[in-house]
Amino acid sequence: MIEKALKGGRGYWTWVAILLAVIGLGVTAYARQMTLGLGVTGMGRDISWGVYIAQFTFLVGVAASAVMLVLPYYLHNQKAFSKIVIVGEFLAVSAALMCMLFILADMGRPDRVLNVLLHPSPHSMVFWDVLVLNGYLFLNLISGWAVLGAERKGVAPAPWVKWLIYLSIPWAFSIHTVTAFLFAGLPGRHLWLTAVLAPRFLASAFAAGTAILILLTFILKRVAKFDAGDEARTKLAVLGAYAGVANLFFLGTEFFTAFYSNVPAHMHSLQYLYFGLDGQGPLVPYMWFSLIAGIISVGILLSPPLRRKTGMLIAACIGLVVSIWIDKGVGLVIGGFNPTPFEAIVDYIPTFTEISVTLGIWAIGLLVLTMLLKVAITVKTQET
Amino acid sequence: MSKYAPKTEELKKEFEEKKPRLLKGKFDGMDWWDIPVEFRDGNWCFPAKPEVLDELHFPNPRKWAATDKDWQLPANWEKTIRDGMKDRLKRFRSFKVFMDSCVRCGACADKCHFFLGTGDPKNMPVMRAELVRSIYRQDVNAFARVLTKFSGSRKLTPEVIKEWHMYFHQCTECRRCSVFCPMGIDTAEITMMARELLNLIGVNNNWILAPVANCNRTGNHLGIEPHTFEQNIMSLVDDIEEVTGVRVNPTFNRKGAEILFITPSGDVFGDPGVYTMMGYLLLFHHIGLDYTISTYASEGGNFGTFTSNEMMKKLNAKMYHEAKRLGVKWILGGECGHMWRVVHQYMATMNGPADFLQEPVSPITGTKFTNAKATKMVHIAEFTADLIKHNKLKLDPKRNDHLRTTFHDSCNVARGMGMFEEPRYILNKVCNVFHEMPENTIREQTFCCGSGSGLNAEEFMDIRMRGGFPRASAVAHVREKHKVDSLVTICAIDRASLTPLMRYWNPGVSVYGLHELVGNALIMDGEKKRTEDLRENDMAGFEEDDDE
Amino acid sequence: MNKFSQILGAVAAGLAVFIAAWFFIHAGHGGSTSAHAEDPAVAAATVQPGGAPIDSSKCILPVEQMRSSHMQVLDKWRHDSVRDGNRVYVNPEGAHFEKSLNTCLGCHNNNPMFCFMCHQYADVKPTCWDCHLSPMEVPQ
Amino acid sequence: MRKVLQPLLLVLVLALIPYVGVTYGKLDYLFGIIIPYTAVAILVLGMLWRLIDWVRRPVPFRIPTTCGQEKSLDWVKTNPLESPSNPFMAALRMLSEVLFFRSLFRNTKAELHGGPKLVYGSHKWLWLGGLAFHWSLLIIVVRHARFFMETMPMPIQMIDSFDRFLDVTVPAFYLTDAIALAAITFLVARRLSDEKMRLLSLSTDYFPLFLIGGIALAGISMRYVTKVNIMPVKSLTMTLASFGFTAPEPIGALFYVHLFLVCVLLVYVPFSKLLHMGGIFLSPTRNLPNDSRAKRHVNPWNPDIKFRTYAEYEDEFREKMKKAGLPVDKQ
Amino acid sequence: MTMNQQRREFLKKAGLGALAGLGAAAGLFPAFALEKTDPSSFTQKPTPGKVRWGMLIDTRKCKQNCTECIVRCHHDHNVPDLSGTKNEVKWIWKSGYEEAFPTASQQFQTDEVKHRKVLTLCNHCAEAPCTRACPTEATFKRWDGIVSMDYHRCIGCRFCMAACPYGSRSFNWEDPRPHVRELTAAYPTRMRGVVEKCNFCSERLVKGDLPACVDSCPEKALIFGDLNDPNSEIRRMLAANQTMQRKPELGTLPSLFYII
Repeated sequence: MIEKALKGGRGYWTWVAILLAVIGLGVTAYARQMTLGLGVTGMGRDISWGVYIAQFTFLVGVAASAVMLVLPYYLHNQKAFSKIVIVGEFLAVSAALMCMLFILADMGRPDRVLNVLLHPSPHSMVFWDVLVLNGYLFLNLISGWAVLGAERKGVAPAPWVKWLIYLSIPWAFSIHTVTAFLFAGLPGRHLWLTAVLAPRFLASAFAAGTAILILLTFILKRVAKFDAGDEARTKLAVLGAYAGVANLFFLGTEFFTAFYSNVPAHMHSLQYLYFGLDGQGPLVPYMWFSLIAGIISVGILLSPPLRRKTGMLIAACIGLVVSIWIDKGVGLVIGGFNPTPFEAIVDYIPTFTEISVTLGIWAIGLLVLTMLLKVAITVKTQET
Repeated sequence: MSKYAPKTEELKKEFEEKKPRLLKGKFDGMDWWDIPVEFRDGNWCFPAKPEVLDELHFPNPRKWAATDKDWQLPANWEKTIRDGMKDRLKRFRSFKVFMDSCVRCGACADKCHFFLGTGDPKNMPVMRAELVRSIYRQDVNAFARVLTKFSGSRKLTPEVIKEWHMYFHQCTECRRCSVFCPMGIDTAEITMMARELLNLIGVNNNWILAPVANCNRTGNHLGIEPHTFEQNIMSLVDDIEEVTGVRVNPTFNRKGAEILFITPSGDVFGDPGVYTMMGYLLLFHHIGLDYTISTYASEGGNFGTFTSNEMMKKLNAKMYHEAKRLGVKWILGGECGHMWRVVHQYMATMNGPADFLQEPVSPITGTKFTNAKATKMVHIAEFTADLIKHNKLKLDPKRNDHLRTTFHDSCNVARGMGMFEEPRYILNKVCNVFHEMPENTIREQTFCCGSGSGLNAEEFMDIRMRGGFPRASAVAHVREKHKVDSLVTICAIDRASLTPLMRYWNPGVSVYGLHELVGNALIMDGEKKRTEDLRENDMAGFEEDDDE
Repeated sequence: MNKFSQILGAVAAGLAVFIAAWFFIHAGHGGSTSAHAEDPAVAAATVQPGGAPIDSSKCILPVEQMRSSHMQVLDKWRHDSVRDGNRVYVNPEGAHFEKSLNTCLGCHNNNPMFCFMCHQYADVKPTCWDCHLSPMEVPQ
Repeated sequence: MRKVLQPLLLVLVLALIPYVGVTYGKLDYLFGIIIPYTAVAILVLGMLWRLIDWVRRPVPFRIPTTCGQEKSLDWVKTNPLESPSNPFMAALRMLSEVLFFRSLFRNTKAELHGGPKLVYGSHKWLWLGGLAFHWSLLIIVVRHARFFMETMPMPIQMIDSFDRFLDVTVPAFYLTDAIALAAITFLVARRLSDEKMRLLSLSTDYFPLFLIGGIALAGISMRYVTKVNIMPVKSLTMTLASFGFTAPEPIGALFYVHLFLVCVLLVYVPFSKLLHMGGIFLSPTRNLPNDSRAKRHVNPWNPDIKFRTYAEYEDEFREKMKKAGLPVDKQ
Repeated sequence: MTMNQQRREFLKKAGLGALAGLGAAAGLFPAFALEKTDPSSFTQKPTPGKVRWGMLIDTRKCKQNCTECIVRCHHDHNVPDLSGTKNEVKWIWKSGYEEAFPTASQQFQTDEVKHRKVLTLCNHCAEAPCTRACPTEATFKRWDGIVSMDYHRCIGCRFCMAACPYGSRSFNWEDPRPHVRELTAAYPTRMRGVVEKCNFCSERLVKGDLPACVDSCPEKALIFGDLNDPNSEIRRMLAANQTMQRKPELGTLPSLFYII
């Protein structure tokens, strides 16, 4: 069916060409990183993870959000989602792929990537993350592809597909839980060392993921004349709103625990992020923007008259995505490293190379998503 | 239904029982050459009558049947086959390369409509070619002669000839397998060679050779003599007048006409082809075309193609010969499948150069048909599409609202010529309801009607209905999904063969020629109020009492 | 013959010419002896029977075995010593050695090209020297 | 099963020949020098002969399989790759076949469902497996240039370094080795797993797969398991590359198994289905432009056929034609 | 304990005494007859858990401006000099008291202590978070308590760096070789893209030598020994002095002890 992604109009090919150009930039930058080492990034001895891991964390959430469609559709027979379940599954595929590419980009020795499987270490969360991410990617790809193939042929999907889909539901929760455990199990990094990290990750994932799905439906309606329907969007908006509320609630509990207990180590990272520590707080404006944008967006999504307005809905979704992207994609990682084990505050500014690689990976993910959705929509709108 | 075909329900049951398998029967542990060849009612065509062979000066005229034990092959038949094969390997690089380069990857296996319909393993295109290759290997490769089973080679025996006869007459040369072959191997080419070889020893098919003889003598397959030919068309002219109130004026054998129009004789005599003919006549009248019809070159089809290269050339030669005699500028060809394969791929090479003609130019729009520069023959669909594009036709597509159409690409026009868009363009302009069949069954992947290449015989009905099953299944799909009831084609054999096929598998679906729909939609000058289509069926929304 | 046949004919002819050219170039260059034998450095490095380039006490394993399997020996040594703390190698004759690249380099150090000559000739690119200092780099 | 076991056994026997010959017969010179030269000579002369033999045979007609819209009216969108209207596009079509297996990319799988109903699923596994097989073999062959040259040219070095990018084994792990083995396994398995494939496959279809598999296994085993000294190997290959006849120094028997199987493969090519590597270029359904109505193609042996002329026709039907009012040439 | 006694202790612990001498010599003197080694004098494989190497740092003795141990360690291990950059690699270095012991009581501490520079290096924790985080066992707990690095296996994911609460790990952000001041043949450099850290001089221990830092300290401020041996010098010192560990509340059980 992939041949359907090789046929398209001028707009489609222009978009693909743009993505390919960005991918080219990314590949060039990555080649530079490969030759010179990760030193070409802004990461260093103290902030040893940066944009790559941040994007990875954010995208795991996007991947997991497919479950917000799969679960209601397959377990609760929510017919409103019939047209976009596949969009969710393919979004999960491309997000999971990007996750793995970001991990690969972050590795000092990508040539040894197979060591994770050749020397499996169950005590390491990375090992589990590789398993669940790969598993999730293939679960979604295979089940989505099989359902689509059956639809194209006009026959019922094979019985085994159903079981893969059921399996993908707990699996979606597992990917983000394991990703949270990557961080939450590390001693001495107090921002991460919290039991609420996994629930918070899930809440933010379901908020940002559904927002992205809503935005995708608008894009598809516009560029592909494929409308998932207002009912689907409304249902997603409600799901996203409550997830957003939960996310804000978890953030609040973090603040309470840290500041009411008054344990310095627990407060430091939050102080650094939201108020500045020792006079240093480069992220303060961003974090506040994130917080306020998050609150407003969730407010809009919660209000039926507001979310019914297309413009408002789009604005709220963008706001929610940006808010969570800053919170998870910027604050979480950098905040976790600051202050350092030696109580120092270290700045981290991603370099051009690093940003190019990041854009390149995003472009790969978007290209894969574009092609998958092109296939899906061609099949879904096929005349016969 | 024909006594030569099982009842539809029986055949359906056969499919239900074997699904999801495609193969019929158990073959585990078997080699293909051990599977016996079995002739029974419905799976073989009657051999050519001795008088037909005599007329054509073809060898070994005799009375025989495929079910006979002894086929009365001529003395020395093995040598005839071997020499014939060597000769053709020398003359056709295609044959040689196709014999040498198959890797048996199996991509073609489930592409053949006869395989899909019969489940007979030897109907997999690769197997069909192996029937010849196994003999070819004996001749070219010393190792193969010794290691027969290892290399898949075998001795030439009467059994092999029977097998060839069976399976090279269960191939309609439709080239669908060739589309998928990574080596570009074209089974049609191999079938052509095999049929030539079989004809050398008098193993043949009356349904092919009788039309060949007729065509040679009278100019058309049915053996219609000139006066009858003219009368038939004139009776269509009467019918047109009855339906439209307009009297069209075709001319015959007229010297000095601008254009010579040639269409398969099926359009002149066969139902539903005649309605397509009426469509042409209306169209030509509508635009005031200066054209003539020949009673001598009165056949577009060319069953020589299914006989031998030489016979193809011989029958085809009449077209240029007549065009030259009449002094026309160029030739316009009607809707036909294999006629167009011959015209497109062979005519200029065989009987050209046609320097006595001019590069075709539409007298109505002035469009130069540069793609027909050498052959000087234009396809009616190209011609009409050009007219519509230039707004030269007054069309009312609503007049076809009583039809819900789908379009069947004819194999030869699709895969032997590459015409896909023009007929669709016309169809979309002359009717309002058009739905494509599933994508793997149209355009270059179109399925044959199951009766092409001279296999349209009544006594062959069993295989025809099976071979047509993939096409029928695709029609059934759009029938269910879009209530399609009209199957439009641009091939005379399709019109003749899809009709019983639809009756068998999809009752209620009728077969139409493209230009019949054009004829329905044309708003003619001076026409009477149209309430019926060319078949005298009521049109939707044009009832008598429907005053405006 | 059509144009394509002509092109293919040309290709076939080209192939024949190429083969002939290859033959003449190489025949002129190497004659009937192998090319590398004329390069003294290469010759010295490779193949004199029994010819470890230095004269020393006995190697851990017979020279043939070392030539074909030294990388396996080193890889195993590395694994044993780094991961298992097993640093003692006992060869089939019962002699004991420390599992260390330095054990090898200890003997094979009078020709700093010892490793490189063969590896270069055979175009084999080990990653040893990404970390370990090669005899050519050892500070004197 | 005989169809599968026979070729397997044959490959095993073939592998045993050099092993015994070198181990017990000391036939190094035969297997190292004489047989390789003979094999290459047979390959080169055989392929040349086949090519010339093919090219000599005329292509009487233009018979491209048209898989897309031909060039016709100006405003009709054409598909220049699937229905090329000029030699350049035909060449591109051929390239897309050779490099990307375009026709196989189209592959579908027919499925019979209840109704009865035929449906066609996307089926690209053969395309993928074939592509993996052929490309990795090509890269493996190209990589072997290091044995036949003093220094590897830059492009080959790059291919080589990409191929051993993954740091898995000592000596370096080659991706293409793994892909080739996996692809061979797949290609054998698909012939065995599908009943249609079982029936249409011949021993000669399994033999080259097993042979190439044997070559790969011998090569991989030499590299990673049963080691041979690479220096005399290189010295032998350099001797061969320079048309020398110096006797090889002792090399492990496994190397001769590898080399001999390669020689068998080379010899086998011109006389077997492996000819498809040349045949594909000459396939008239793929290498010709679809322009036969625009340009006349000449058949060198165009026969002179006597057809029934109009005059003969009119002679037979003149009276009837006159009666029907049809014009006649002779009264 | 005399130097010789100490040395003998090592030979025994490492179980490699005879080899140590010969192996070391083999590296230096090629003509040395290796095959004459007496095989009976050493076992082949150490017993896991029998030994736990540890170190006691007497910060009182450590001179503020002395960097002997750092220089020696970094030289012997080909540690690149990238100091002052974000790409810095360090095995052993000095930090401020408050930074090294942020969770220790800082109230009413004397200025001298507050400004004292404390030697910091890998703690070789008994419950090392880094080895738990490593997905390939590239960093792992050795039989003798040393948290070791396998540079051939490290994939450079830097999980160990995030896991280490002591900032003891360095990553090779760039090719270290150009930055090594003076190459030492006895120890390899690292390749770009792997993590490295103090290895307690396991390459010296095996030859019966003390770690380079201990060996080089002019003030004998560093005590090295087997924490599992109640009679070892370090254990006797631990018993006799009030000592501290860094961030003991994290439960990592460092093998490094400090006398403040």
